[in-house]
Amino acid sequence: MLQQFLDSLIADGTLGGMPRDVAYLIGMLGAGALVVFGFVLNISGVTTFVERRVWARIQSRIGPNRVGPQGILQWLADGIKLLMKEEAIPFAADSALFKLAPFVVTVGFITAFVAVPFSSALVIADLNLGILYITSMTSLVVVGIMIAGWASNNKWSLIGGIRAAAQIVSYEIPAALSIFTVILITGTLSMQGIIQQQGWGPWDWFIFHSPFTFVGFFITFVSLLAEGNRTPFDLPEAESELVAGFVTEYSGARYLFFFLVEWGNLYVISAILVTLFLGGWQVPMIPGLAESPFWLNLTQAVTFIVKSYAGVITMMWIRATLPRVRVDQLMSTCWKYLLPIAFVNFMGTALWVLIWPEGFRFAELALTLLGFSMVVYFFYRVVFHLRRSGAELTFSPLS
Amino acid sequence: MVGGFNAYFSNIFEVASTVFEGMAVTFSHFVRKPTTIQYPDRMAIRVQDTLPYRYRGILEVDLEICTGCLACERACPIDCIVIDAKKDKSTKKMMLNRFDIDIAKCMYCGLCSEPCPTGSIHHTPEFEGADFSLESMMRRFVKQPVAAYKPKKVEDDPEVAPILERGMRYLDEFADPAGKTGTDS
Amino acid sequence: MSIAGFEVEVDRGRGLETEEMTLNMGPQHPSTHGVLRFVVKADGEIMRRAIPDVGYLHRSIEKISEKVGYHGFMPYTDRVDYVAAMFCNQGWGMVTEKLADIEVPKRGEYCRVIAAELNRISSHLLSVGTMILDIGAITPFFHAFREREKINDLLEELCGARLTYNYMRIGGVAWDLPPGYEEKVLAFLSQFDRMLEEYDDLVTSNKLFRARCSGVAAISPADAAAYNLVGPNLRACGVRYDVRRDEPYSVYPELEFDVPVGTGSAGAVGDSFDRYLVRILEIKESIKILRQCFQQIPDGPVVAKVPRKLKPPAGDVQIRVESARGDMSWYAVSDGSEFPYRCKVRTGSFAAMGMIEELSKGLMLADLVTVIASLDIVAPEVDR
Amino acid sequence: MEAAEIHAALRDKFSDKISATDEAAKDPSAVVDGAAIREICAFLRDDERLRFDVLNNQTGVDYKAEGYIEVVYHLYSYEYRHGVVLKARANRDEPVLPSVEEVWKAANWLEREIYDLLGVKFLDHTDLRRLLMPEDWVGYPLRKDFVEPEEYHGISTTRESLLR
Repeated sequence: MLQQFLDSLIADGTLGGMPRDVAYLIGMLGAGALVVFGFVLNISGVTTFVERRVWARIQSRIGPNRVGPQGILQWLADGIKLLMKEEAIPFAADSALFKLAPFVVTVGFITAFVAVPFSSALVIADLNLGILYITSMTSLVVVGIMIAGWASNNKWSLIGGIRAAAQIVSYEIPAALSIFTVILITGTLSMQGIIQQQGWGPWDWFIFHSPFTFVGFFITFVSLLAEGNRTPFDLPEAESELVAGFVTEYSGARYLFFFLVEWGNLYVISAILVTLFLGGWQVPMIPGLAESPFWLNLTQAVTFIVKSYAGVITMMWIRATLPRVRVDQLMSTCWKYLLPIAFVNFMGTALWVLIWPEGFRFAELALTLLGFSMVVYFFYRVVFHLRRSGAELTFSPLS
Repeated sequence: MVGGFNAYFSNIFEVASTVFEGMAVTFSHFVRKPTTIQYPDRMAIRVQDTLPYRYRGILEVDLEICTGCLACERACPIDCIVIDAKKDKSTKKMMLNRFDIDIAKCMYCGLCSEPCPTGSIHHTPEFEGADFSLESMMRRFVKQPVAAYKPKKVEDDPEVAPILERGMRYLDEFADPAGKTGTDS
Repeated sequence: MSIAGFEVEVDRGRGLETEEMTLNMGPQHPSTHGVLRFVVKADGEIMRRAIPDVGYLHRSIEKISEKVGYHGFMPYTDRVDYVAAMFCNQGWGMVTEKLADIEVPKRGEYCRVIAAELNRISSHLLSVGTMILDIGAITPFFHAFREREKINDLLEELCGARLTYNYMRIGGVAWDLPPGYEEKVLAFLSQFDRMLEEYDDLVTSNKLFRARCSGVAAISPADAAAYNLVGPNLRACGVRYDVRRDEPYSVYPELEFDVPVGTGSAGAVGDSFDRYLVRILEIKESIKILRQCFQQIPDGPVVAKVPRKLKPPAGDVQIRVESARGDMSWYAVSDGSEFPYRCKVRTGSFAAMGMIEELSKGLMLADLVTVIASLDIVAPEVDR
Repeated sequence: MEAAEIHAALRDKFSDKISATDEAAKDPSAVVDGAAIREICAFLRDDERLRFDVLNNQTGVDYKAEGYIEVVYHLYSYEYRHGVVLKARANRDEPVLPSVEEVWKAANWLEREIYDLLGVKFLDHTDLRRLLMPEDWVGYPLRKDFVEPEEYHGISTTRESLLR
């Protein structure tokens, strides 16, 4: 698409006598900048705002509500404030590495967006190694965190960096194994290919494909939470233990980059889960929709983003609920629980695919029913808690 | 072996079920009302107007009914009150030359307002005391020397009467009925 | 090698050289609850020792007592333990009453108990809230503080301040209960009961939380006695001792309540989870006591007649108060003048703090914050 | 056990080490020989009738006029729920007492505090450092003749009062 556009610009002489390669380079850099500033940064920013409001509600607070309508511009104000802050570099820090670390982390995060699909057409590059590419690129984040922890020359940071490394190295394995269970079913690594084999209805999603993928979904979810350093696995920057872990010494724009990645990663994790297990951008084929590519893609993109943000909010909600695990519990969770179950899943799915290559309808419907009954029971419990707590008692006439 | 299996799966089940329950509790908070008070600007009434009567805010002195008995100065454990009361030889009246309270030092304990016979020194619900200099934290109540109040059987001065009434009510409601204990030695 | 006054051992083993890492935790660390410093000697994530360094909040309150007189010292006692100031008030009141032979009117005693038990609930809420915050969950902390705010509102109405109450006087309390106070407190308690159930669902039964606390720094009853661990920390070790029941003071003999002890429901007896659970159970006992108090409270004066210049006869006495952080021991010496000759308060946190160095051996780094929080250490109370 | 019985038991064992007992006071106490405090405490802890397993409080009082510093031990027994008060006196100029740290570990910090604020040196204490005051502080603040220094490391310890 971009290539055609640039070709047309060269053809009608708008770019003058610019060589074709230079025009391509400028065009690609421009498009990259547009994607980064117009989309990726905003995703991170909006996510921080949403997180703060979600937490606030769970904690009987209101949250940021002063900048812009309902505080919607709070993230922008915070970002600008951080950009204008002085950047202090500790005297004893390894200056070059210290400066490099935030960019390594950011690169690891932004490049993942290359393969994240938003609709059947809206994807930067539908790599045929898509899911592998994303998992390897997001692993670059840990390299940055390690560098940050080491270069700060602070023992708290160092412990944070080491914890991050140990954590991600361990959790890559169950995550990868669970991702492979889906790949066993689809036979393709391409993100678009995986989505295309699912349907719009929950019974066509891979989460309800077999009991093994059902369990696999939760294993992937937990492992990806751990890889994204989210509660209950936010040990690398456990603020009550390690002050702020690897970001202790950072300030200003570099600090901003770390936070950009932390919240942006939420979206990436969620997008991976939606792609693999929750039907991606699949929408019901309403007559007439298929004829108009614009409306089709828009509906698909909205579906995908809504699903992803539901996942993002779930992760925030988990963070607001659960305490942090200890570092030995982190390891035993991975090696003693997630990994064996992931192996069983892998073998089970292999058998399942061998027996029912086209899927087993009854199991899919039964699992869907199970999923829905879990949701219904959940809301029953929610109503129970609401009823029991009764009306909030306040002594101050102001609230 | 079997016990080990049981422990293994019951562990998983326990984690899953308690996390499920905890998430239900937190989810129920999405529909509850927040308890935040948006101090100071987004409020229907000032906080000061909602505080209970006994609230111990910044001290205030009604010089009109101050008898110059120095009970508050003696009661203050940090000596943040300084009173200069002298008997004027010519008029035979107790003159208040100085009544200073260092609000920066005051710890709002309320020990000064208890022995006051007229409720002249009392706490207000005002609590916003931040300022830029220590000098501005000094409350100098006597601008020019005034005669101390002399208790009468019936207060007839129309200007002083309402202030005294307020002071006595303050004493009644603030201090307990048995509060007038002890003798001033 | 010496760092900040502490000897650091550098262990050079065979082959790969390793050395113990010396970490400075504090004075400004998020989970030290006040200004407090630990010199942590760690081998990776495992702690060898954590040496507490206190004194950052030393305000010489004992020295001040020698300068301000008996009545004037009362507001200073608020600052000994500002989380549970009511008990310090009560301690100073009781020690002076014992020195000067003053009898507190019955209603005054009930007012004291009501205020103190409300304060105990608020202090325990702060303790469990910050403990779960240190462990990493944020929401339960806010929920605990939301309820604590309501108690602060109630206490504000009772005595005009939210933290440094200065409610009690020598010989009783400063003010009677305000009109309509009983209804307000009882309404709060019935709502608070339900909140506690919700808290149990959210925190106490949470497996991740239990796993974080179970078996962490379990203390044997013998150790607890040797280190003079008091209050909920002692009871969590299985020692059924409560000053309110075993050395009764005030009107506690007239009230019925249980003394909860640790049972090791999550692991070992006397571990961090037991200390947490004992606090939760104590909150429930306090609710019980409050309900009884409002049923039994008699009419009458709330304060005895005490001269403004109090001059107790010469002598020395000691009293104990069951504070939120346990047996608070007040020792006062009078020389017959209007100023106390010496006043000493031995607080619950002081003993717990002295034990941390022993407890910390071999724990994980993350467990240190659990231990500090579960022992309910309030730094100003250690330093006074 | 009542205070009189405990004092009698003490007298039986250490007749020459108990210089005075006071049963009439509000808190009955026994003044004991400072040099023997550790043996007395060990006896009180280990004796089957007494079992004082807790050192509830330990503090010092500076009696300047009398010329001694009195260290007061408040003992308590969880088993029998009784208490006793011991007082050991040390010369004010050179106060030295044996440490009871090996009897009750709680004494470690309590004795450090007494050393810090009153300057009583405890023999055989494992870690006798200042507890609350800075390590380079001069003088013992709770002594009656302590004069607060004008400044500490160039920081003035007083502030100009606007009131005077």
